[in-house]
Amino acid sequence: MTQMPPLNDLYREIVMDHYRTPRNRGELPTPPAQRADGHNPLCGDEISVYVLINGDVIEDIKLTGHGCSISQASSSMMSAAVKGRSLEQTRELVARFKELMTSETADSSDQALRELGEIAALSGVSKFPVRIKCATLAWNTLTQALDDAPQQG
Amino acid sequence: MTQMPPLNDLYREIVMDHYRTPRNRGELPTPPAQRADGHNPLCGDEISVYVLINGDVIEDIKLTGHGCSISQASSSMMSAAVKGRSLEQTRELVARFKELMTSETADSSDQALRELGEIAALSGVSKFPVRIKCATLAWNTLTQALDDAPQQG
Amino acid sequence: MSYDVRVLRSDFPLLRRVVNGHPLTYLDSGATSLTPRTVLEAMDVYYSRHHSNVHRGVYQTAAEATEAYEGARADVARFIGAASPDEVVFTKNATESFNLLARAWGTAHLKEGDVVVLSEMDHHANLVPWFQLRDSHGITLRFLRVNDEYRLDLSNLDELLDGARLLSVTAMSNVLGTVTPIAQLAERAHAAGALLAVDGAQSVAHLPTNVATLGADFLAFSGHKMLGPTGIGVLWAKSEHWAETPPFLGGGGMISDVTLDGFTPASGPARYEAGTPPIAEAVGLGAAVRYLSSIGMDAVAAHELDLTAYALERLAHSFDERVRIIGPSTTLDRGGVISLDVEGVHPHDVSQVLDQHGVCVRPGHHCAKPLMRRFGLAATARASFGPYSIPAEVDTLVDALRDALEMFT
Amino acid sequence: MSYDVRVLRSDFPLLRRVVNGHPLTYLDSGATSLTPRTVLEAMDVYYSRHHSNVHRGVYQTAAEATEAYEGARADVARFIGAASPDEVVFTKNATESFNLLARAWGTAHLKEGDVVVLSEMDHHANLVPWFQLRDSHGITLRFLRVNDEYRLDLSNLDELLDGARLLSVTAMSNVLGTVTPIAQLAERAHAAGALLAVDGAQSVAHLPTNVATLGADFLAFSGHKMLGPTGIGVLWAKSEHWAETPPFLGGGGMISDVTLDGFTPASGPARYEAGTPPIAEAVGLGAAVRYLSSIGMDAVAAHELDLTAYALERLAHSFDERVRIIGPSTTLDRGGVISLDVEGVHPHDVSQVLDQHGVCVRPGHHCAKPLMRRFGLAATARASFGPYSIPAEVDTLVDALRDALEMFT
Ligand SMILES: Cc1ncc(COP(=O)(O)O)c(C=O)c1O
Ligand SMILES: Cc1ncc(COP(=O)(O)O)c(C=O)c1O
Repeated sequence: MTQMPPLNDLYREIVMDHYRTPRNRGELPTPPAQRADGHNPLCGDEISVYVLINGDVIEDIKLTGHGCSISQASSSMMSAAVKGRSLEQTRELVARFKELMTSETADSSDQALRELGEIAALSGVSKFPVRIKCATLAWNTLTQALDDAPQQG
Repeated sequence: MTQMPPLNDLYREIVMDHYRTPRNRGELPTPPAQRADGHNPLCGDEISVYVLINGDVIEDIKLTGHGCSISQASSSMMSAAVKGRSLEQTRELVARFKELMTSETADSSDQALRELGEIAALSGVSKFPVRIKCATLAWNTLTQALDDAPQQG
Repeated sequence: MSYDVRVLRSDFPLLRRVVNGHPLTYLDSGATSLTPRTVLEAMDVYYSRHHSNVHRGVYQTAAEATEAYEGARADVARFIGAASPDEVVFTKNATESFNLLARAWGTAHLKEGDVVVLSEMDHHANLVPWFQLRDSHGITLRFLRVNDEYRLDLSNLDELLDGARLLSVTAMSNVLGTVTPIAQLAERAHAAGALLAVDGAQSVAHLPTNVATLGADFLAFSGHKMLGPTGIGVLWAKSEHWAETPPFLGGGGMISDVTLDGFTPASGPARYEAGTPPIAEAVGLGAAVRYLSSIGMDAVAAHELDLTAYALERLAHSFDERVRIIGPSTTLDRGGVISLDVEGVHPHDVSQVLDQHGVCVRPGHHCAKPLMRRFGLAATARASFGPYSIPAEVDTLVDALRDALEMFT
Repeated sequence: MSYDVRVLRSDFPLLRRVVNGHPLTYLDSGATSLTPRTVLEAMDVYYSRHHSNVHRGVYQTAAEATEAYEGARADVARFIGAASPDEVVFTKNATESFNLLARAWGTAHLKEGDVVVLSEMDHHANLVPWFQLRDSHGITLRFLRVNDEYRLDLSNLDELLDGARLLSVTAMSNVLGTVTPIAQLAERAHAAGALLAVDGAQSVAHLPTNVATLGADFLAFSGHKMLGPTGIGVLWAKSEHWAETPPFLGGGGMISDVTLDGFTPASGPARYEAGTPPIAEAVGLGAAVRYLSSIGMDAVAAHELDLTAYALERLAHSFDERVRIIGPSTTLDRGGVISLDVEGVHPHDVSQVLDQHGVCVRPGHHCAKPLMRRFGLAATARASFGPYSIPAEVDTLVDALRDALEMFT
């Protein structure tokens, strides 16, 4: 069993910024928005994601809930990243983010990290296995919202 | 944890004799006899005791069932000892026998052993704790029969 | 009535562990306690010299294993002042003990509409089995509330107990540290015709326990919280209640006879101990209670009381109100479990930063979600003590908390 | 595909034990197996360096404990060829596994009159829970009988399976040594629309097991019979069956949410693992299956087969028919469990005399009373082998049996 890496890997500057100043807090009227709720039974973190889908684009996204710095920062960064993206691009981003989390030896080439943008700052979480669930909660809840949303014509 | 004593303590000559040639095997008609059944769930030994009580005397006793040498010998010796005894004397004998079994430091003075007669040959059982239940089965079943018997006038 | 904690600490191998460059500061005894060498050795000797299956063996090691297993039962009985070892039933943990109580005693004695009173302060182990019984058998549940002083609100106790069959409540909250008035609850429950079940998972590990005077009818606790191994728990009940409790789990060892038509249960503790029991774990628990008795539970309680006083004092005065204690602020009727709400820092992050200092505190709801909701919290960071805890560890905690506050400001 | 058993024996500390002046001849592995050093060390290292409660901790040792516990689940999953570690649920023993199956899966899927087929050969662990379910929920039980060749009588299998929902049967008899035709039973059960549950308590410890090809839907087994510690068992089920199985025991860890109105269960194995799990025991079981894998279960099975052949041969020819083997007389579809009926000597006495020679055999009904009745016996004296057993121990057994016969003639 290895020693844990230093905390700076976890609490990067930009992560702390999103935690202190979360983006896209609030609710959206449902419908037309789609809401999904997620929670982490182990720690009690809770999140609600509201997505407003227009055609195949996420036109708006809002979040409520509470949780630790990692879950809050991750959800804030997620919301900033997917707003305005196409559904397909969003699902790709979710997949890429989960790869980043689940494997310490994940593809962290410049190319992959560049596509993730500032979200790449969360890469340190993968070295703290118990915190991975904190980071992925918002993303799983987003996926849930997209799955639940009525197909648009 | 101490080493077990030699087997001769357990399988005394007279014990083996009662095992090989059990006394008072058989059944008695009920009523007038009282029957009680005992069994040792751990090893499957089973015994039925039939006692015919006349006034306050055990006029006759018979046994059926199967079990190991110790349980068979003990029941045979028990039947021989109580036949013809008064109920009170019998209950005293049961108590004395149980004392003999339950404590390695039991009163095994000459006096006490003499009252037990040949039953005293079972004293070695107390050094083999797992076999104590084998030795007491018949005695407990006898007590059961006496308890169940209708009070006589 | 005191002991040299420095000497005692040398009995616990995990205290020699270094984590993230710091000696381990273990403040999570409320979740599970550290295990002294003597317990590990007892289990090792058991496996290395005596291991056999119990009860059905005649040969030497089988007799020894049975003696060790039943000896542990006698040790535990003595430790809690039980009238007889037969009153002590071994389970796998306190949680199974409550399931045994709810399903075996409960289904035999409670019918639709019968009332069981629980408390908002209780651990899920003493809530979920009763919800399950409600869902399957239609019993009615009522709840004692918790007041703003972090105590059970007894103002409506008589009302709650009216017509109740059982009151089941914790003796010490694993979140607040609150020690509940069991003697008083016993008296009032019995006066109302109800029995009293007590969750001793926290209390038995930290306070002297004597069931002869406790007033309870049932007591559940876990080995791993009282210096013993994982994999073993206890349900104690008065003989008269066991006599009226049918079996729970079915299998070998708990029967008197089995045919293709059905089975007859055994009597005694075996009735509730289906299958090969946690033999080595019982041996370990026996060693643990002997170890605790050799220190003396009075001394353990006094030691932890002093430490709790010191911690409450330091935590109250070191952070300009930025660290809030969720629980009684004095040691009156209180044990060494201290839940913290750290301003602006989520418990997960508190624990993460503290870990960097080698300090172990547990973030989360501590399996007491109704209680967390009561205080509007999703989680706390909880520090909790054991007989081996020392003031220097409280100092390390305070320093580490300061670091967390700085980092997140 | 073989190993040096002399070397292997040095891994088992109990084999150095001397009893009544003789080196221990341990022939009771069917009741519980001896424990190798590596298992004891794994548990000791766990307690000495990593012990913490699992799942809810953020700090270093809590993360390590969780990793160790979940790592053990993965080890066990690999050992039995499970599709995923999530299919492996830890219980306290095989008996609890069957209770979980009967009560959780059973109450959810079986209603009054639904048929479960068991066998006369089965252990109480796979009988009593179903009797309990019959008594509480009115299911109907049918039984496969055992023929004079000590095999399951399959002549009326289709009849028995007609309309049945589940067939639950042992893979290896702990009395007769008989290995049952699980592949065939699986096929016929499934053809009849029934699921198949397998009691692997004996088989998993002695034969290679691969649930991917076994054909079973459920498999129950115990750690202590496969070189692991006491206090842990396993219920394996296909994911699709777990998905339709409600919780069993209620408490902490198995919930997703709890309010004063009720609870929502968690998903995954946690759903069935209420309370603090047997953490050290899982670690020990993980070490045990890694040890067994390093020898190779094919090699273990081959070794025990040779030994069984030797024992059957010696026992058949040494006593002029005065020692009868209750079980198949050849190694065909047979494991290393040998029940003996010794003319004129009760099994208790056999075991007692053998103990004088340091030989451990178990007298009794072996928790299979219906099977004993089938053969008109109250008890047998049972010798059973493990990977560490050797021919010289068979010779000691034969000599000791000769002594018993002499003594009682
Ligand atoms: C065939 C069989 N099934 C089930 C069991 C029960 O195992 P445990 O006592 O570990 O629950 C045993 C062992 O006693 C067994 O031999
Ligand atoms: C108050 C209380 N009750 C019950 C339990 C359950 O104990 P276990 O998890 O050992 O079953 C705990 C520990 O988690 C506890 O703190």
